[in-house]
Amino acid sequence: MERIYLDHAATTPVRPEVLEAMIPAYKNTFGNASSVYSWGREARKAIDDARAITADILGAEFNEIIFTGSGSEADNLAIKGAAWKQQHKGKHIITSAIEHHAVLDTVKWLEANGFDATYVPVDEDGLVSAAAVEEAIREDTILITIMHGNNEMGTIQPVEDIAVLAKDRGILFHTDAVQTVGSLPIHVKDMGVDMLSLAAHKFYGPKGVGALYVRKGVRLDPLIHGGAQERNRRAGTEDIPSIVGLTKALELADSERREVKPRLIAMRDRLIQGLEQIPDTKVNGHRDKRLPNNVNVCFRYIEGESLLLNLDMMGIAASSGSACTSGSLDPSHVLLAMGLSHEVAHGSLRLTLGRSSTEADVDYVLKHVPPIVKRLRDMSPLYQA
Amino acid sequence: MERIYLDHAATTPVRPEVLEAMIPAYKNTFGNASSVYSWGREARKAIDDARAITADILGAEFNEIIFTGSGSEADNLAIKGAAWKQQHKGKHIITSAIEHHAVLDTVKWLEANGFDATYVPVDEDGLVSAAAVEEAIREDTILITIMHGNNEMGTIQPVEDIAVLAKDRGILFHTDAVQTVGSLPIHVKDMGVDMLSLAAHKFYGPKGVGALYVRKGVRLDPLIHGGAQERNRRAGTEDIPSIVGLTKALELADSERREVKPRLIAMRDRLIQGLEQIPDTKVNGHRDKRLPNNVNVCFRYIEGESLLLNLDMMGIAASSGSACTSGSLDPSHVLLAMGLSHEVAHGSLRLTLGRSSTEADVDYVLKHVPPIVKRLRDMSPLYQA
Amino acid sequence: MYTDKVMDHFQNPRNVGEIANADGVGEEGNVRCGDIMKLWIKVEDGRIMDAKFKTFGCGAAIATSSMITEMVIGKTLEEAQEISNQAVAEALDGLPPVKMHCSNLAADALQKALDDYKAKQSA
Amino acid sequence: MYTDKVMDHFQNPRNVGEIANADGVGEEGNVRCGDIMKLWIKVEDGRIMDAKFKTFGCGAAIATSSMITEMVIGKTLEEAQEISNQAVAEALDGLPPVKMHCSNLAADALQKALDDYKAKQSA
Ligand SMILES: Cc1ncc(COP(=O)(O)O)c(C=O)c1O
Ligand SMILES: Cc1ncc(COP(=O)(O)O)c(C=O)c1O
Repeated sequence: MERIYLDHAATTPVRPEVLEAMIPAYKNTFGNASSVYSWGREARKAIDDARAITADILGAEFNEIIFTGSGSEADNLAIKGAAWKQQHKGKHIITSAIEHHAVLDTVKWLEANGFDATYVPVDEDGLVSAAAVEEAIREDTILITIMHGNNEMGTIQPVEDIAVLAKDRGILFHTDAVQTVGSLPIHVKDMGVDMLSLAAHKFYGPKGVGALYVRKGVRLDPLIHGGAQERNRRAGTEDIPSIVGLTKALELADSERREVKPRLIAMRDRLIQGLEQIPDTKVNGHRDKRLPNNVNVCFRYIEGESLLLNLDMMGIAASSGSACTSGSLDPSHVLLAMGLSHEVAHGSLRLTLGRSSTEADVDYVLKHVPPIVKRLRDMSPLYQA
Repeated sequence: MERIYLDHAATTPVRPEVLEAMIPAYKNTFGNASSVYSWGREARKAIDDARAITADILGAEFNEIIFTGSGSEADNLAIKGAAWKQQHKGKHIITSAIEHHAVLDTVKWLEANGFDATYVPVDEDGLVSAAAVEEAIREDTILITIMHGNNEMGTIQPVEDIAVLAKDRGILFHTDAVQTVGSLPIHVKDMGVDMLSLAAHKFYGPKGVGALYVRKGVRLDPLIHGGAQERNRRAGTEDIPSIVGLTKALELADSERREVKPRLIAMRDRLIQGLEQIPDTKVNGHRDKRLPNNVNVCFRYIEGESLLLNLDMMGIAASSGSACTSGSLDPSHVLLAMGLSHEVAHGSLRLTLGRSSTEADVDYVLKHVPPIVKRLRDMSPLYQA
Repeated sequence: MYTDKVMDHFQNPRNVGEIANADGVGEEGNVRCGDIMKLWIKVEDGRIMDAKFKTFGCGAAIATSSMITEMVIGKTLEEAQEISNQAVAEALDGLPPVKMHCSNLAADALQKALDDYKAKQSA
Repeated sequence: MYTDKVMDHFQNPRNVGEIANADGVGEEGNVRCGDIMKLWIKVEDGRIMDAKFKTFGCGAAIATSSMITEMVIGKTLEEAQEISNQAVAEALDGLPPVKMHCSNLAADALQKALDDYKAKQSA
C-alpha cells in the first residue's frame, strides 16, 4: 500500500545528508569537549564550528546559541530560567492561550510555584494581538512568551510587534519558533526577540537536540545544573553528532527554502480548497499568515481519532487535536481558544506537508478523505443527511 | 604517534555494534511515538522494546524507566522533581560533599530557592558513612541523594545501607549511578533505591541520552514540562535512535561484564602499583571499594594541567581534578573533601581504563609518566630534589 | 495500540444504523467529551432480536459499540442486563488503559436502552 | 585551545632554573590557587643580562614564565618595568580568556624581582 506522510509538523525524517554528516562524528569525534587532550580539542572544534554556522544562519552571535536536548527543553530553559533569575524583580508572566504545552504547562507550573500568569486570548483566526499583550503588561511583568508559528493551525503571530513592546518596557521576550525555524527565514536581531527556541527534528535533523538563542546580556538560571558546558547555562556532556546534525539540517533548510516554500504553499492551498468542498467543513487558522505546510480543517459530526484511523488504513499519516489521541477528554486547547465549540473541535484534521510531498499526494488525499468523512458521518448520531 | 585514550570516565566512544543498531532507527523509525498511524506505532514499538530491555537489565519494571537527554538531566529531574513535589512535606535534602556537579549544583540551587541542605563529609578514602547520613536526617528531610561510584577517585559508596535507612524513615533515596551502570552489575530492587541515574555515553552508548529509574509510586514534578511523553514525567518528542543506542550499549555491557571487569581491575592495579613507585605520590580513593577502571594519584609539587599537556604530547589522554582545566581556582572539591591540601590536590592525575585498553597501554603509561613528573618537578619552585 | 479485534470492529462495524419503531433506545455520552452512542433494540418474547447503533467517537468507541450489538443479539433481557463494560473490553481482547472509559459508553447505552424498553412496557 | 607559540614555550621552556647569587628574585602566586612562579635576574650596568624561572602551574603559567624571561633578557631596568601582562600574552599570540590571569603571574613576578633588585641596591 502507498504510505503518505503528512504529519511533518509532528516530526520529520532525518535527511540522508544529515545522517551522513553525523556518522563521522559518531565514529571519530567522541571526546569530551571540556578536555585538554587531542580528542577533547577535536570535539571542541566540531561544536565551535557548528555553533558558528547556527548562529550565523539565525543572525545571532556565536555565544548567543545554547544547544539543548529538545525544543521542549529550550522552552523550559527560557521560561523557567528567566522566571527564577528575575523572581526578585517581579513574578508576572504573559503568554497566549494557544502555546504549545512545552510553554503552557511550564507557565502553569510556575503559577503553582509562586508566579503569576496572564494568558492572552486569540481571535477566530488564531491571532494574538500585540494590543492585547500590551494591555496585559503590569509593573511586575518579567517575561512575555508568545510563539512564532502555531503547531496546530499554522497561524503566524506578530512577534516583531510584540518584541518592540517588550523592549520599550525592558521586559524579556521569548518566542517558541519550533515550527518556523527551517521553514521561514529567521533573523533574531530583525525579529527583536531576546530568546528563541528551535528543534532540529522539525527540519529533517535528528531528535534529541534543540537550541535556544539567548541575546547577549540576558541572564538565566540553568534548567539543568552541573558542569560548565554551554557557558554554564546547560550542563551535560555535549552530544556532538546531534549538534552536527542540527547544524547540517539548518544549513540545508536555509539554502533550499526559496525553492521549497512556494511549492509547499501551492500544495497547501490546493488541499485547503479541495477539503473545503466537503459540506459542513471549517478551515482553521489564518489564510495568509500561515505556515507554508499547514492544513487544518474541522469536519462537523465526526471525531478526530476515528478519522485518523481511517486515513491510516488508506496509508495517510495525519494528526488531530482530538482529545482521544491524547487520552484527555477535551479537544485541542488551541481550537477552543479560537472559539470553536467542543463538538466541532473534536472533528479536526491537521495535514502538514513536507519536502517529499507531491501533487500526487494531494490528489490522493482529496480523493480519499471525502468518502471517509461520509462513512463516519453516516455512522454518527449527530448527523442528519 | 600512538594515541592512548585513558579518560573513559569522562566519556567513551560509541561501539560499532551500537551505531549499527542506531542507523536503521535513524533511517526508518522516525515517527512521533504518540501518533496513531503506522509510523507512530513503529516508533512506539521501538521505544517499548528498548524500555523493556533496559528495565529488565536493571531489575526494574517497564514503567519505572524514564529516558532523559543526559545523565545530568536525570540527576536534575530526580532531585528537583522530588524536591518540588514534596515541598509541602519538608524542605531538607541530604547529599554528600563528593557528588558530581550535576547533583551538587542542583542542591545548591535549591538551597538558594528555599530548600535546606546538609552535605555529609567523607573519610580519607572518600567513603560516605551510612551513620553520617543517619545523623543528618531531620524531621523535614524529604530526599537523600548519594552517588554510587565517584567519578574522580572511584570510591564506591554503601548505597544499599543508606537505602535501608531512608526506607525505614520514609525518605526518598536517589543515587547517581552514572559511573557504575555498565561497569558494575546494578539491580535497583536489590540496591533498594527509589531513583537511579545513568548516562549511555559512559558505557559506549551515544551522548545525549540517559535514563532515570523511578520506583513505582514515587511522584516527581517534571523538570521539562510539555507533552505527555514518558508518562507525563519528561516532555519532548522521543529520540528513538539514541534510546535504541542506550539499550544496545547496556545489553552489550551487561553480557560482557564478567569478562571485562577482571581484566580492567588487573590493569588498574598494575597502574596504581607502578605509579606509586614515583616518590611523593599519593593514591586517592579506596583501594578495594573502587571502580574497576579508575586510577587516581597526586604527584606532589606539580600541577595537573601541565601534567595533562605533557601526557597529551606523548599521546596519552587523561584527566585531572586540577583547577586550571576548569578555569576555576580551586582544585577538585572531591579531593579537598577527602582532606587533601590544595597544593597536593592540584597535582592529581586520573587515568580511567576502558574496553580497548591493553597491557601495552599500561606499560606505555608507566614508562612515560615518571620522566614527565620529574621534568615538571625540576621546573617547580616547590620541589627540592 | 488497538488489538486486531478492535481494528476489525472499527473497520467493519456490525449493525450500524437505526431501527424504525425500536422497542428501546438508549443514548449515552456527550459532545463535549467527544463520544456519543445511540443504541436501538428490538425485543421479542423477552429476547433481543435485533440491535443497531450510531456512534460519534474514537476508534475504541466505535469498536465497543459494534461489539456490544453483537453480544446482545439473541440474549434474554436478563442476560443482556449482565453485560459489563469489562466484558465488552474482554470480548475485544482488551483496550488500551486510556481507552477503558470508552467501554463504559457502550455498556451504559445498553443499560439505557433496556431501561427505555421496560419503561415503555410498563407505560 | 593554546596557540602554537604557547605550546612551543610550554614544551621547550626557555631559561628554566635558578641563578646563584641573583641580583633580584621575585615570587608570585600561591599554592592554593595552583600557580607559583619564582624569577631570578642578573643585572649589569642597568641591563638585565640573564633571567631564569621555576614555575608550578598550568600550561599558560609555564609558557608565560618562559616568555617573560626571553622578553627581559637584554632589556634595561626601565624597559623591563614597562612589560605588562598584556604584552606577555600578546607575545604568545594570545591566551584563552580563562587563562588571562596567568599572564599576571609572570608580570607580577618580574615586578617583584625588579623591586627586590632595587631594594638590594639601596640597602
Ligand atoms: C557521576 C556523574 N554524574 C553525572 C554525570 C553527568 O553526565 P552527563 O555529562 O552525561 O550529563 C557524570 C559525567 O559527566 C558523572 O560522572
Ligand atoms: C510549537 C512547538 N513547541 C515546542 C515543541 C516541542 O518540541 P520537542 O517535542 O522537540 O521537544 C513542538 C513540537 O512538538 C512544537 O510544535
